[in-house]
Amino acid sequence: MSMFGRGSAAPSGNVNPERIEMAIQELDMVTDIFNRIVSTCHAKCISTRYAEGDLTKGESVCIDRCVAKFFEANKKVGERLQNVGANAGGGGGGAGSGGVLGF
Amino acid sequence: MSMFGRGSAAPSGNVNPERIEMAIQELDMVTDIFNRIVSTCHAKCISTRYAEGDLTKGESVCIDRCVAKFFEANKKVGERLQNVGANAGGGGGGAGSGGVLGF
Amino acid sequence: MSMFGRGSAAPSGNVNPERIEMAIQELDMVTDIFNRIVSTCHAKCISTRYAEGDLTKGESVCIDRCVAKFFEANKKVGERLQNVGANAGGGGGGAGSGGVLGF
Amino acid sequence: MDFSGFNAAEQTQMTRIIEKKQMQDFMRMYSNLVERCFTSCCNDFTSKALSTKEEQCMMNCADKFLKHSERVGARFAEQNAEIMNNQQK
Amino acid sequence: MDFSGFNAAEQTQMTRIIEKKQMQDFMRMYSNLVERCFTSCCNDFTSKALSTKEEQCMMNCADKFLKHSERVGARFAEQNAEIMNNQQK
Amino acid sequence: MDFSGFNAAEQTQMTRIIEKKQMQDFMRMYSNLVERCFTSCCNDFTSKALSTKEEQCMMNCADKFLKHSERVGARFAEQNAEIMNNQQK
Repeated sequence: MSMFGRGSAAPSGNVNPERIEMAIQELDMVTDIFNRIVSTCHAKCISTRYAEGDLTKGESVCIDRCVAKFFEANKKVGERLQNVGANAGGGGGGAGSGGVLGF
Repeated sequence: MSMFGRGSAAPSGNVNPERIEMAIQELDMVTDIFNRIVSTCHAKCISTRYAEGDLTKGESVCIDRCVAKFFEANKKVGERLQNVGANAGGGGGGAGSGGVLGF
Repeated sequence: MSMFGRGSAAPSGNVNPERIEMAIQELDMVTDIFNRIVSTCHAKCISTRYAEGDLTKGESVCIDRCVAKFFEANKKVGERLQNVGANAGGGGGGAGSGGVLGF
Repeated sequence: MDFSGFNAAEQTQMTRIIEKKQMQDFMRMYSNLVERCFTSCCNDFTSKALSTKEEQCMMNCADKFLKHSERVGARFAEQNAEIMNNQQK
Repeated sequence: MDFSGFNAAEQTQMTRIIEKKQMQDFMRMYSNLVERCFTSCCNDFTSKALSTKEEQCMMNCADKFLKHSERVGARFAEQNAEIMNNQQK
Repeated sequence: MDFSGFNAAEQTQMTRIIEKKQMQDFMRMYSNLVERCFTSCCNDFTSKALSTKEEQCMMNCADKFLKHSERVGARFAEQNAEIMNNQQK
């Protein structure tokens, strides 16, 4: 992807732009999911009274479970979508080496 | 737009980058609006009890009306903004061949 | 950043891509914060009854205070983050010439 | 959208771009779906495992969201076609 | 923001970039406005047509949103100018 | 993520890209934090100055948000590692 590599100065030779691009896409996907978990589990676990700056015991435990549960939910939905078939333009099936739907 | 075309292999010759770029912008705009309709009409029409996986009759009818109403609302706002004049930096007036504000 | 400059026609010679890129990043940052203030202060100040198209006196005053308070809150958080240290990958420390955290 | 004025090289490039964007849109739709359904369905954090009830809710929510998106897509296409028609008159 | 250290070529490029971004920002602001006002104003889906009341609400909401954004923009510019000033002292 | 199949040139490029993205992510996290905490903590607009109570709330909210993000990050990494492990078996 030419968005970042500037012909000059860049270590040229054998950079495969397709691979770089796919890696960026995977990176964006993982970042997107991470941000969604941060936001979702914040809403589920963190009291908005903000009486103190530390996580309470209850909040900490809740976060751990929330992240685990989110991963499990994500996996179940991924399996479901793969069963339903790639009815969103075949995008599902071609998701790299299948690694993305299961994160 | 050089973001996607990689010099090598790309069918060069007479690609007009301005046209490609404008097409991408229109595509992004349409996608953005589509996503907003999906989200807005989901909030308006879909019960969050999730007792079943199919759309109920009522939900289906609601979706149809919600999409139609969103388009009408979008059109009215577009007309209003064009009347008000391009008071947001002239961006409004130059919106392609006028096709974007009315979708 | 090659995302925008198209080799042809662009005024070449001595454009420093690093500087352009940093300027774009700063621009995106300022735009992002502006959009967040618009959205946050709208939620805080604007009545959603929409009985009229003008800002009421109360809404106008509220907007002015909301923007000022948001800036102050932003500044306090920036100072706090710089004290905590760049525990998010050193990103904080390297934020240009320090201008970004204080906007 | 109408790319009929594009020459062959431009159409080839647009096709590639559109494919790339569809992939990204699918990914965003997917994680948006998971987030949305999780928010609606999972409210018990006394355990880290999905309960049967939560899992059922997730599945229904996912199915419904896909059907919802599809239906919105169909109506959206109709409305767009209508606008295109009116513009050409 | 301060591009005074930029040479002519860089300023030309930045101007082009900023124009492009303004266009995109305007588009996003526009669809954000429609979404926001639709969410507040349209709650009756027994009909697919906008009622007079809904349309009036949409117009007021759009007008108010634009005025709100403008006012925020003015205050935002003042605050930024103040910060710039303080940094130079 | 696993870039072990990348050659040196590709790894160099990815490193540069990742650094750039980390910077952007940090910025977005930061303004997201401010927005979120402001929304929770500031509700009195009879004055334009932050009250002591509001400021304390902002500080606690910011601290807590950072600790929350860190903890989510740690759990996230563990879960990812587990998935990677299972895929290799």
